[in-house]
Amino acid sequence: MPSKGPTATERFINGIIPENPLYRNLLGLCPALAVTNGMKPALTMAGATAFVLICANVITSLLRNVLKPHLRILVFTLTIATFVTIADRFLQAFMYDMSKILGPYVPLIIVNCMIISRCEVCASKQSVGVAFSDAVGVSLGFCLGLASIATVREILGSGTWLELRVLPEAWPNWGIMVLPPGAFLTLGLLLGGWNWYNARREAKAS
Amino acid sequence: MEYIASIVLISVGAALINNFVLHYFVGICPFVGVSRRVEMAFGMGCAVTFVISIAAFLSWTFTYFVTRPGAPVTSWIWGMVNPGSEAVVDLSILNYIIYIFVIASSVQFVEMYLRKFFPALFKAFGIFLPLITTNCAILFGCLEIMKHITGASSPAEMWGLDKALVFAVSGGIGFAIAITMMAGIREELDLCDVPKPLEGAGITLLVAGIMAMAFMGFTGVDRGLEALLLK
Amino acid sequence: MRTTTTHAAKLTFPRGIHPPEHKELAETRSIEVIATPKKVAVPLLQHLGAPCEAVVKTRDMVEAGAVLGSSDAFISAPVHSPIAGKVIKAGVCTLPNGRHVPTVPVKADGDQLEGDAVWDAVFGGDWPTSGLDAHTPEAIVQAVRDAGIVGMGGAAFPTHVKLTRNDAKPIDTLMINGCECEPYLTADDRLMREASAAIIAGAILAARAAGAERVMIGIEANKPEALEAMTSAAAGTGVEVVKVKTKYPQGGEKQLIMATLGRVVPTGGLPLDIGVVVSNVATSAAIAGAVLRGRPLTHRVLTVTGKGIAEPKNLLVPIGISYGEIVDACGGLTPDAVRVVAGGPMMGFSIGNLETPITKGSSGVLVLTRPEVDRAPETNCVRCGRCVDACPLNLVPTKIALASRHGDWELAKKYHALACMECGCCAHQCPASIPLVQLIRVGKAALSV
Amino acid sequence: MAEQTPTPAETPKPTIEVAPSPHLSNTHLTTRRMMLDVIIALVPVLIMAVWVFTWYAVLQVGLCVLSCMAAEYLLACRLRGRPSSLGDLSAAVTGVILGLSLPWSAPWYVAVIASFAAIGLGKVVFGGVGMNIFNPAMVGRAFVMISFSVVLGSGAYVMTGGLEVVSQATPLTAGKMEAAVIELWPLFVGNVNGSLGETSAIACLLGGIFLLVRRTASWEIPVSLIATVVVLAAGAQLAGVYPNLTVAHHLLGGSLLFGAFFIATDPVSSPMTVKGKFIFGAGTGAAIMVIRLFSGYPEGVMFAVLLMNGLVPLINNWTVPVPFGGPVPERK
Amino acid sequence: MTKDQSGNLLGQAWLVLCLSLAFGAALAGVEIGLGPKIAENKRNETFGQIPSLVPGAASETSTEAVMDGMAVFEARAEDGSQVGWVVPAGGQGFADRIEILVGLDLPAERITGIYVLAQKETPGLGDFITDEERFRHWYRNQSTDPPLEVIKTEPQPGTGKIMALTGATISSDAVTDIVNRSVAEFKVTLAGSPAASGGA
Ligand SMILES: Cc1cc2nc3c(=O)[nH]c(=O)nc-3n(C[C@H](O)[C@H](O)[C@H](O)COP(=O)(O)O)c2cc1C
Ligand SMILES: Cc1cc2nc3c(=O)[nH]c(=O)nc-3n(C[C@H](O)[C@H](O)[C@H](O)COP(=O)(O)O)c2cc1C
Ligand SMILES: Cc1cc2nc3c(=O)[nH]c(=O)nc-3n(C[C@H](O)[C@H](O)[C@H](O)COP(=O)(O)O)c2cc1C
Ligand SMILES: Cc1cc2nc3c(=O)[nH]c(=O)nc-3n(C[C@H](O)[C@H](O)[C@H](O)CO)c2cc1C
Ligand code: SF4
Ligand code: SF4
Ligand code: SF4
Ligand code: SF4
Ligand code: FES
Repeated sequence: MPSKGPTATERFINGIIPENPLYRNLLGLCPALAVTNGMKPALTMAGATAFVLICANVITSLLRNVLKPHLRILVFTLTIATFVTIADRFLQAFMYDMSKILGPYVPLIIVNCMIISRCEVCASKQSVGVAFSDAVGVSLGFCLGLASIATVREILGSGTWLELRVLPEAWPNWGIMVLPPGAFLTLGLLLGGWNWYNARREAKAS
Repeated sequence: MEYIASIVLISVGAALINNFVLHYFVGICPFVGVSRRVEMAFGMGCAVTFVISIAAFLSWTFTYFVTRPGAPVTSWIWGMVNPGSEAVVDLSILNYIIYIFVIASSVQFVEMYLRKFFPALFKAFGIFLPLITTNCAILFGCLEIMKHITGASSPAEMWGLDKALVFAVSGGIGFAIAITMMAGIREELDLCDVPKPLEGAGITLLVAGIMAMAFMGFTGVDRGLEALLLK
Repeated sequence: MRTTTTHAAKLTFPRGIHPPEHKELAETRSIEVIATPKKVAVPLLQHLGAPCEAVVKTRDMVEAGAVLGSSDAFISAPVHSPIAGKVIKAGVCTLPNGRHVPTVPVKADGDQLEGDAVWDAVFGGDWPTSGLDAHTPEAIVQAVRDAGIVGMGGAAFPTHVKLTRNDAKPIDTLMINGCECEPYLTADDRLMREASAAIIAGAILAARAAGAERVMIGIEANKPEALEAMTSAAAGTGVEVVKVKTKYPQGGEKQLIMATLGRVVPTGGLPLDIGVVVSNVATSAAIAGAVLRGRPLTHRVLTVTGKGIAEPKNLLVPIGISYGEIVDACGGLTPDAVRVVAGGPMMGFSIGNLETPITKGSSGVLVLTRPEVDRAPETNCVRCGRCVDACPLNLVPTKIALASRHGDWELAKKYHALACMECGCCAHQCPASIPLVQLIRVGKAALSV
Repeated sequence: MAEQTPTPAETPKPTIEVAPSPHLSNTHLTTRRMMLDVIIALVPVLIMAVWVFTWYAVLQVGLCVLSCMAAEYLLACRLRGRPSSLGDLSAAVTGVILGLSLPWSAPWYVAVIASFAAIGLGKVVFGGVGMNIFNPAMVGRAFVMISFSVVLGSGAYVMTGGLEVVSQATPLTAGKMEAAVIELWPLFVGNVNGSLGETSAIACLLGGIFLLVRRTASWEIPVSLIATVVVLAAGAQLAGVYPNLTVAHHLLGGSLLFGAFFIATDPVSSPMTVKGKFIFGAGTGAAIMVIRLFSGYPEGVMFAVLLMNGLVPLINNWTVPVPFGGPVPERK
Repeated sequence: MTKDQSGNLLGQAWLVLCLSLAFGAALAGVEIGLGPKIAENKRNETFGQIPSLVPGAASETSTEAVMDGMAVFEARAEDGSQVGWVVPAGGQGFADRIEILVGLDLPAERITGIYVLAQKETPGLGDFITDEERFRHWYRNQSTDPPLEVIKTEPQPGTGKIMALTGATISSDAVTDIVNRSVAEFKVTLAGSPAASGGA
């Protein structure tokens, strides 16, 4: 059954930078703010989200021809909630400390509209292969987004990156960066930088 | 007095100190998306408060009576099926699925109810209701309540329905305060000369950052009030 | 029916400003009569309301005082020739407020009154202040209409309309406006000193026409001579002379009514709605001339002043004479003159073409020099609220201006842009030199289409 | 739109310009003049700061002013390409107030980061002078206060050795933590510990009154703010919260007066209408007392001002004055 | 989308049902597979600390007990003999609730150590309460009577004084408060239940 729309490769590439879920589409802002005070929680979160997104996209794509529209959302939600529960339990079993740090933000993946929107936009219309590569691309994009914020926050806030010391011991940690205001400020400024860069590139291109 | 103090602690904490948006980062999407006009933002704030209360009621009921380890209803059914079994039944793995359906159906229900009986109210904030289904502030409220039921260190610390509702309503009010403030500021910003790349979400997040700094001033107010009330 | 809010009359009004007055330039100069010009160009629309149609043809010979144009519309006023002469080819002029208006030019021809003779005809001689009951209200209104009298305080609204009785809205007070609150201007001041009896007579007649029991004359405290002259002229006539505090814009009708009667004119409403008619002192004198002497409104007093004029003066001029001729009669512009303003510095319009003719509503010619008009370059509003503290109408000028600048008409409306009377207090005070009035005008224009 | 005028041939012909009314303006009122007023009003405060904290005060304030001006130049002029706004002195005022709100002991990088946060986050992102929602100096101070709480917390003020006054705790901290009764006279004069600008009540009063007389600051804000604090402090005294802190201590200790006269009055980030100013002042006063009495922080002026700044647009919204004569009637 | 397939309502209902069953089965599998591991993690969170809180105790042999409504842990040596107590306690800190474990010797006369289970104090400031070197060591070997006191200068160890963290007196006070309160409460409980104090 040929599916219309972008090919698997296009979907994959698009998801990473051109249609970056965080910077371009402003989806999944909550986790981007909540779990980015360090690289480790950010990467764990990105992994959990990727797991749920990939599973949900694949299942949705498999079921795309047998579901009526009004049942679709119901089934999406059920699917996502199930996989989130599974991810949550895995974290609790194998990364107990990290699961305590991430706290409610893992279950909150259920309402992360990035996932619903990928299911709606891509998986419910295209074949499993495309849906899969879309999910991987978008997950990478999301991961990049989280990592960029976490990099700034962890380096300025703790002088470390992935808990490895990168700034000299004398560096005065910017406590604000690991606290809530730092999350907003970092994302706001990075978003401004992203827009500025894109506007400049477009201006140059034309 | 101790009771009042605990209620004050929960409500001040949820509304101001650990504000849903500015401290816990939940409900960021409506906070960024529906904060262009004050009336809209206020409507959204009211709608969230309303739905979160209903969802809190339902999710507390389910969690307390059905899914927590040793929940009365489940134990009773288990007892009927397996007389004499000593096992503690724990259905908490179903919590997330239950919550999300509780939220979806309470939004539907609220929508129907309002449309039928309070058309004026429906007109005022009915349009926000569908947006709320996927709002993480509501789910977050349910999850926090769950934490205080299944995660309580002793039965005495477990939240009753009263505390769950106070938490939910205060959290909703805190959300409403934050989003209305933000909308006021954004209306003003429309008349300012914000750098182009920061327009929209960028400046909204920066303002949220400054608001979060300001709200940090409330840190410990719950503790101070508790001390005063217990004195 | 609107209810009237009444407060204690405090002889002043809230907010407003105290700009430097600079009345000293011209207030000591008694009114002079300008030499009859070789030519006048009488605009066919000098008032608010329907324009006149010319009733004379090119090459017609006209007497001084002859009707040049008229209209059947109720809200309109005929125009007359101030001089004897020959009608020449019709022209068009641009009035200071920007309107393009056809004119009837008249070239002087034949005998003209000159100098004191003009003064005697217009303001001189005796003016009875009693026994005026002989004139019926209808006759007064008719005479005022025939004489083409319009408000001479600025708005140029046809006066007979204001004086016509309306049973639904009875008038109890006639307020004669002698405030002349605009800096620099002194014409009303001089008129009150030199033609007080005519003003009183006109006021009594106007009150009779409108059915007002009470006649008040409001004069700012900075004109002691005028106050004294008017007080003695009013003695025994029942006309009350009220000394109001000096503050701009005390002469605004809402502010004057608030100061003297403590009543509030509703926004968008008229003094009429609360039983008051307001008329300028010059209007009042013209009414007396029309009713008692049958004189049409062909001349008016205006102030020629400012640091940019060689010899500041108060002049009695024929309507239709050009600004340029008036300037020349006062010794011309000084080399550092940069701006010629028709009217006062706060609300007057600057003009670029000195050929423009004087109209019935022209109260002054003000020539300003660079240091007087200079202001710091415009910067961002610092929300200091000085404009709010200055606005006599309790508006938030900066918001309206900002809304206009961004084309946000909803916001302009929310901040009551249409209530603004463009008095200029806000812009005068603004430390950031924001052209508030100009911006607010844009908003008002957008809101009133 | 200049035009030649038909003047007699012998006089030189002036060029006539056309401009909208009003043609007069109050030339004594300029933005720069307002900012200069603030700096003049701060002179007594600066003198007291130098008297109490010697050259530490000079260094701290000087560094803040220089950094603020540099930030304004780099961010507003270079990065955004706006015409230079250094001349209006608003960045200098931000720098002085920021410097005076820091402890004498704050390391140099604190002053520099605070200044860049103040001008960058507090001002330039909103569009520069006049556009900011929050008080820039307080944004900068909050930024470093939260970042470097160890060097700015109550511990930062107390140092042994060096200056004499600074071996005591700041008055409010002492009143909360220790049993000692705090004398009032030093609070009034200023030889106590605290942030550079806040120690002397008399200096703040002098400068504040100058600002009110000049009408550069509106009286409504300090009056309602101080009145609210007095009422709430009296209530707290009756209720017995912190028995060592009386109404007078709340008034003279901490940065209340400095904040009421110089910070809450920042025209840009406070409401414009009279009613709005009263609400703003009362709200700030109430927030200060809540934070002082109940929160973990000894002082609440900075947080209170930022909180109320965030509410200013809503306050302006609710207090749109009714025009003289009532609202404009709807057209039929 | 193919109409004929999705038009059948009954088919749809079956589909949803089957899907739910499949998901249910998956969840059940996860629960059975991971449940014990998670339970162990949770137990370890507290029991894992017991050896460091009470000298000579082992985590495997220690047990949970409820005394007079108070949940405590009986710290036991490898051989199962009781060597002390671990009392969980909590209270409001600077930012949020602080949960700690207090280790006591058998007669509850000495504090043998404390551990912070959960806290949200400011990183780099209040969160040093979790740090043994900087803060927690002050509690070791302190007498339970009189109550501990926080001071700002460096005290002699074991003299009933706790040195406040620089810039975080409030957090330090809060922890000390929680310790004092829970110890006092526990001593009352212990005194009221002679059976339990028999131990072993
Ligand atoms: C349609 C219309 C009707 C008016 N009717 C009256 C009136 O009945 N009585 C009156 O005193 N003025 C009347 N005026 C004039 C106003 O009172 C007032 O003079 C004018 O709007 C401007 O006022 P100003 O001279 O203060 O600028 C009318 C104006 C307009 C446009
Ligand atoms: C700001 C402002 C100031 C005014 N000042 C005067 C004044 O000083 N003297 C005056 O006669 N009219 C003044 N007017 C016009 C009056 O409002 C009113 O229209 C006039 O007195 C009516 O008289 P008239 O119809 O005879 O012109 C002013 C109007 C405004 C808007
Ligand atoms: C951003 C910020 C975070 C703070 N966090 C804590 C904290 O977690 N624990 C604490 O006790 N004090 C904290 N404080 C400091 C308190 O406000 C208070 O100044 C301090 O506890 C007093 O202790 P000291 O006397 O040791 O300086 C913080 C201050 C700031 C500015
Ligand atoms: C009375 C007054 C008080 C001021 N207070 C402050 C202040 O507290 N903080 C500040 O950054 N600027 C202050 N300024 C300067 C200026 O308003 C400020 O930099 C603007 O917010 C910049 O847009 C003040 C100015 C005046 C006139
Ligand atoms: S999950 Fe919902 S709330 Fe979060 S980013 Fe997506 S749409 Fe927004
Ligand atoms: S100057 Fe203007 S405002 Fe003043 S008196 Fe004359 S018309 Fe009225
Ligand atoms: S011009 Fe308008 S806004 Fe300005 S002061 Fe006058 S009435 Fe108020
Ligand atoms: S006076 Fe000027 S700077 Fe002040 S608020 Fe009004 S417009 Fe803004
Ligand atoms: S509201 Fe939290 S992710 Fe949308």
